[in-house]
Amino acid sequence: MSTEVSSPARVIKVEALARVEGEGGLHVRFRGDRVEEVQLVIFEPPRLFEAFLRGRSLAEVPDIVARICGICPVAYQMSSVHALEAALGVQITPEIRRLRRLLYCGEWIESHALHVHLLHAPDFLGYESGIAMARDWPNEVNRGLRLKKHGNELLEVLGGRAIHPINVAVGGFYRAPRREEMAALIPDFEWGLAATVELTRWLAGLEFPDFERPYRFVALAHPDEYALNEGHVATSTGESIEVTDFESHFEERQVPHSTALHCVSKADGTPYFVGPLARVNLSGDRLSPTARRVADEVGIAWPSNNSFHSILARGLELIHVYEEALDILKTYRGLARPRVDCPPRTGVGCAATEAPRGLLYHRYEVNDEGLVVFAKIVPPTSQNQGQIEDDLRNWIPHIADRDEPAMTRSCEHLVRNYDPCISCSTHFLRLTIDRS
Amino acid sequence: MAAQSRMVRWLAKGDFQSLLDALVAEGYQIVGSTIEQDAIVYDRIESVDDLPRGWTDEQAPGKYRLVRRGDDAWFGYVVGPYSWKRFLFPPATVVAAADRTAEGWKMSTPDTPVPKFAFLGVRACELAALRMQDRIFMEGAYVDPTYAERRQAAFVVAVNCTGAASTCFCTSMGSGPRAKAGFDLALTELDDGFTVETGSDLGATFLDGIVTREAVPAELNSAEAARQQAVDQISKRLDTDGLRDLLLKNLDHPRWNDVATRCLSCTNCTMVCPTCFCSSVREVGDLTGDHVERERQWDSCFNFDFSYMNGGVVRDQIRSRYRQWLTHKLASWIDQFGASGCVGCGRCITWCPVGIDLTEEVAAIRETSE
Amino acid sequence: MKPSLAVFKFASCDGCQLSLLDCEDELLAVADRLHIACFLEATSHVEPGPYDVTLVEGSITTPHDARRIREIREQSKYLVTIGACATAGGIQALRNWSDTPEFMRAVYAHPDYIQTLATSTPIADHVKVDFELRGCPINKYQLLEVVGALLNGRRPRTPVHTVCLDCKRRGTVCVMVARGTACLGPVTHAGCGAICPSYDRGCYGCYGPATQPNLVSLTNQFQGEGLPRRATVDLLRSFNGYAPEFRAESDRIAQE
Amino acid sequence: MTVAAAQAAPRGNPWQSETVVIREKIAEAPGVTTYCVAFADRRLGESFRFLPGQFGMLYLPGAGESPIGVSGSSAKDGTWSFTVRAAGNTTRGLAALQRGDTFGLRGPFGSCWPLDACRGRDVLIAAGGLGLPPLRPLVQEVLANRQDYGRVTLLYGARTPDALIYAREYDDWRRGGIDVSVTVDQADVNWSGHVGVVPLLLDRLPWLTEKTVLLTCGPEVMMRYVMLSALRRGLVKERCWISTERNMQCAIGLCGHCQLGPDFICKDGPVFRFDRIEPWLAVEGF
Ligand SMILES: Cc1cc2nc3c(=O)[nH]c(=O)nc-3n(C[C@H](O)[C@H](O)[C@H](O)COP(=O)(O)OP(=O)(O)OC[C@H]3O[C@@H](n4cnc5c(N)ncnc54)[C@H](O)[C@@H]3O)c2cc1C
Ligand code: SF4
Ligand code: SF4
Ligand code: SF4
Repeated sequence: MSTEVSSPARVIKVEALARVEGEGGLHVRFRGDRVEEVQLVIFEPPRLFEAFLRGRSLAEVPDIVARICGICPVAYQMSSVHALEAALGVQITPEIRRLRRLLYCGEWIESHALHVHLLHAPDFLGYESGIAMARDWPNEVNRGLRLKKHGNELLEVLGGRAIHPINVAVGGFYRAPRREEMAALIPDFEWGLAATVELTRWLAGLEFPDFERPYRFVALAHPDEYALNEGHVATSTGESIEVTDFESHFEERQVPHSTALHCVSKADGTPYFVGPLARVNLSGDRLSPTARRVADEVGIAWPSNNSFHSILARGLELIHVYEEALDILKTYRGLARPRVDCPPRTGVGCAATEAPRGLLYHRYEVNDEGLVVFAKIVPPTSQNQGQIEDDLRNWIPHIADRDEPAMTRSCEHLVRNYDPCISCSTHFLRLTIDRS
Repeated sequence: MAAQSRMVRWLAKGDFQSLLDALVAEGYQIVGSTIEQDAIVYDRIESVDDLPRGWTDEQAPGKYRLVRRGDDAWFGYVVGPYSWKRFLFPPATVVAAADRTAEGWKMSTPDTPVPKFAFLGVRACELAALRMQDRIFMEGAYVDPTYAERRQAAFVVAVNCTGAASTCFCTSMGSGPRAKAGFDLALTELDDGFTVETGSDLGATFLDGIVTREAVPAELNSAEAARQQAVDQISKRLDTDGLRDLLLKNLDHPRWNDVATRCLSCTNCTMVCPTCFCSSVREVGDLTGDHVERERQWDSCFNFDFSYMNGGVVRDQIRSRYRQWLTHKLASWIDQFGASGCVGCGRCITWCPVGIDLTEEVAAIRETSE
Repeated sequence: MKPSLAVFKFASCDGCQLSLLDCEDELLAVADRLHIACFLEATSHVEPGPYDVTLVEGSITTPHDARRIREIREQSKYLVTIGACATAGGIQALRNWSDTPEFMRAVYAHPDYIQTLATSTPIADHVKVDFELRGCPINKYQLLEVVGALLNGRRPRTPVHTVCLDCKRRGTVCVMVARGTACLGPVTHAGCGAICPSYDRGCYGCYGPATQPNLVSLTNQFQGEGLPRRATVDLLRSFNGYAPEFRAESDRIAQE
Repeated sequence: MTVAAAQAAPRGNPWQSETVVIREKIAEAPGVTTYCVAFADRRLGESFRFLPGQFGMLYLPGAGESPIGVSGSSAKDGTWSFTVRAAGNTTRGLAALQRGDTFGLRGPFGSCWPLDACRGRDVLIAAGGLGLPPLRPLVQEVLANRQDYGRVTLLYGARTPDALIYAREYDDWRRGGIDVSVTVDQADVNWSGHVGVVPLLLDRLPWLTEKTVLLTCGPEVMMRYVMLSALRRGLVKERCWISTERNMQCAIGLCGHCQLGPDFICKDGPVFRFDRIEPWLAVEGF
């Protein structure tokens, strides 16, 4: 009884989260240090992609699904073309496969550099934005912008443009870039590789809250490489799942407070963790040599169960993709056949690739006229959503002694560890405390 | 000047590269035919191997296809989507600049190095087009420095057509297919070499520097036959008799409405036309606005905005834009520059995405004009 | 005083506002000259209106958003819509030809949790718009032109010609003529710089209809070259499908 | 002087603008300003010559370049004037400039009013709105050499009384021997003059003959009606001159924008003898 009086229910309500892609809010109700309810409210209006893909020509799919997300369009294009190629029984050439990896590198660079510098580092250093941070950290922010620009330049050369590239086709590319166009990128990427090493060392010096959780990490893994475009689904609980079995292990559930679907492990309904930290934890040994070296240097015992280390994982991945991109750029000699034939046939295919924010699963059913009959898309953020809520539930007791603005900031920081992409994350615009 | 090169010479294919090398040694950038995106375009080339040897182009209204020839001809095609104007009157040029200083705006014009082009494979209709653009850009009251400098520095190697596309009508426009003037050297291709005519002292000098010999009568006869083949293959006609007056008297002809239902007003015909010269100037500045460049870009009378005046657009219908183009090209051009603006290359017919053929439009107007 | 800038988002992919952050070389300079009063994607600093310049991304798909845009309009001196979603309803406007409840059932197990309108409509259908910037996504240089123009007190200049003009300027070989590939370039508004044909594919119209597009002539040509009716309709019904000219033509063909 | 002589001999790069400094800004009417400018480089001013009716390209970096008629000059001050309506980017940008600010000038360009044809004859000048500025140097020429001309009448119309420009000068012009009649489309309470369009004033002039020379500049519709009235009143096309307007990007006959039939407004015009331009002006959307 008396506990009730001394611990009134408090509600944190963030109407609109900032520095996240898309729009969402946060609603937390707690009493003392007991959290009663956490909702990551995604009010991004529904756009119904899966529905209107039905009946469209499969050749249009990579262009259409790109528009799901302007931050990681390549991820959507990659998962879709791989899934459609699986449905058509088409095998791409090793050269096309390498170019796809290269394109993905461009998007990872752009996306990670953006998130690290403009969205996330300000949380660690106490700024409201990367722009504000630039006043005190001009070199770091400028370095970040330059890295980000390289990602975009690569996307422009290989994809035609940075946002919603136009060069991705089922079967390959519409046109392979000329050798000179690609070679021209090499000097920037050489600079970038060195810069990402410095960046990651700098990130290692940030202050990380002590917050470890027994996460279940899920990511693609590949025996020969750091998985981007293909692999099997690995988990930190030791499973290895074929992508074709993805839906028998994980499922999307709808919750009333959100327009985004929540993904959980089918067996026990528990959330799981996808994204850079999951990848580094599960496939750290397949990072590029420089990235591996820096991973060993930074003083963290990988695998890490601290979601705040995600920013470091992004730094390591930046090193990796710069190094891998350089390798592909340097050996590129043009491509005689940028696209393999894709005759229509009836079929079902699925694929998962690693978007910057984590595993992205697509499944399509196509008919013999080359039309899409059914489409299913499971984006990374819907997978992380449950995990984020779970994290908040456990994090709030750690910070319950702080004042509301500080608590709010801290919750937002935590949300941004996941770089949520659908629409939402941190800065609680308005914090409502309900002490009734 | 070496008198011997005024005679028709014979240049064996095996010695042809030495001509290119000699030009390069004199600082020329060689621009010639090469294959890009399924078409024969003009671009920098280094060696004869870059030429579309053994290829030809099949052309029809709205249609262009690259196809294999039965032989290894080096110049066995006609004209493609590019014209030489791209190099002399580039799609975008900075013509002026301004810098903000403490004393106010400081105005300047750029002092850009002039590229020295050697054009390889200029056809007779294109020589006529160059001649026309010379009049426009160099022989009026004002001289365009970009064009004039590039033009004066250019070396022109003409090639006589030995075949024609269905869209060619140079014979109607009196511009071809035989290259008669306006070149430094002119080639006619035979199986294993070229007959070469000299059109200038500079041409002669280059020719003297490489291995050639006098062409023998049999070669001269074969060359003549090859050139005649082009004449014989030309099937398209444009009746130019009284054409200027015919068009200017028919500015209200119903055919303008008819063509407006088909014309996309997409600007393609004017872009590919080797004589069209319209441009616009735009301001290119940074965010501070302290340094501004004036960039001249190709523009077109088919662009809706082209006749914009504060308060409205003069040619605000596709009908009036098409009429402007056709009457300018075939009629008022004569008033302005002393000759028709059309050299009969057929590009606008081929490269119109819906295949509108100006010769047919003219014929229709002629047929039904009072 | 620096003019204040606000950025708001409706149904969209975030790509258009990302274009602002993609101005890596100019971002800090822009931030120097403008006061960023509200830009959730970039900063947690949020101020209430009024704003001098408001950029609006996204289309109106919920009753709540239909109200919200009116409030934003009231707070904005100069309102610029950015991108195909905001100027034409975006790809999500495909629902306008369909049965939205059925669409909802295809995506959500409990469509009743979600409030949505049967249509996705452009911002200008709801409030007065001062300037429209086309594209899916917009071109960052055009965005900078808008920002620069407003900073310097002039009207933004975004050319209205067709994609073909840029295609020829950059020296691309026409994919329609040289390969018979259907291309919307002749009826599409300039702005992208004619990217697609330079990558050996036809333009799919992501900058929406050009001024006075002659769609009937172009689609006749497509169909004459063997493009099936259905594919012709789909080509028109994509990111700018709901723009009046594309809409009318796709409806005309669909009803033929 | 003839039209041909009016073509300034081109020198140097025709794209080069010269910097001019605003010496004075005179508010003429709402949105209309006269800029009196001098060349930043004095020597240029000494060689700068223009003829009445010619125009210059005014360049405001970042905003754009616009053709504007030379509206006067003062040899004493070494200044030239341009009267500009703030219409779009360039002209509004100019309006925001202050005394001492600079912009660019190229020119002068184009043909001029036919002073030779006017000498010894009666001259009727009909101007509408912003058509008056390019005629003002002609008015100044007549005032300076009044004895060279016969009867000279200026008819000038504007939409409203406050849109009339150079109002302070009309009395000087009258004193100098020019009949000045002014009319407005819409009167206000203080207006006691004519109401109606310029062609109505023209209709009432008693002295017109086939020898009269007509010079007109103004909106194209206005000029069309002026010409209808003039021809009705017995003037002949060969003695009527009109000044036309089209989009211009270069003013040197290279950009193609200003064509009207066979003519380039920038180099063959802007002033044309009516019979030359009439066939094209009559065609809708040409
Ligand atoms: C020979 C000639 C003499 C002129 N004399 C005067 C004058 O004395 N006083 C005056 O106020 N106006 C005059 N004008 C009209 C003046 O040129 C336009 O009002 C001005 O160009 C508008 O430019 P802007 O950039 O402000 O407008 P915007 O609408 O922003 O126009 C953009 C550009 O389009 C072109 N343009 C737009 N309107 C015209 C136009 N009417 N004529 C030619 N080009 C245009 C210009 O290049 C201009 O920079 C004259 C026009 C011509 C052709
Ligand atoms: S218009 Fe296109 S790029 Fe812009 S937000 Fe909409 S879907 Fe994204
Ligand atoms: S490829 Fe398309 S955009 Fe380019 S010219 Fe052809 S029709 Fe126009
Ligand atoms: S060419 Fe067309 S589809 Fe491609 S980017 Fe440009 S406007 Fe969009």
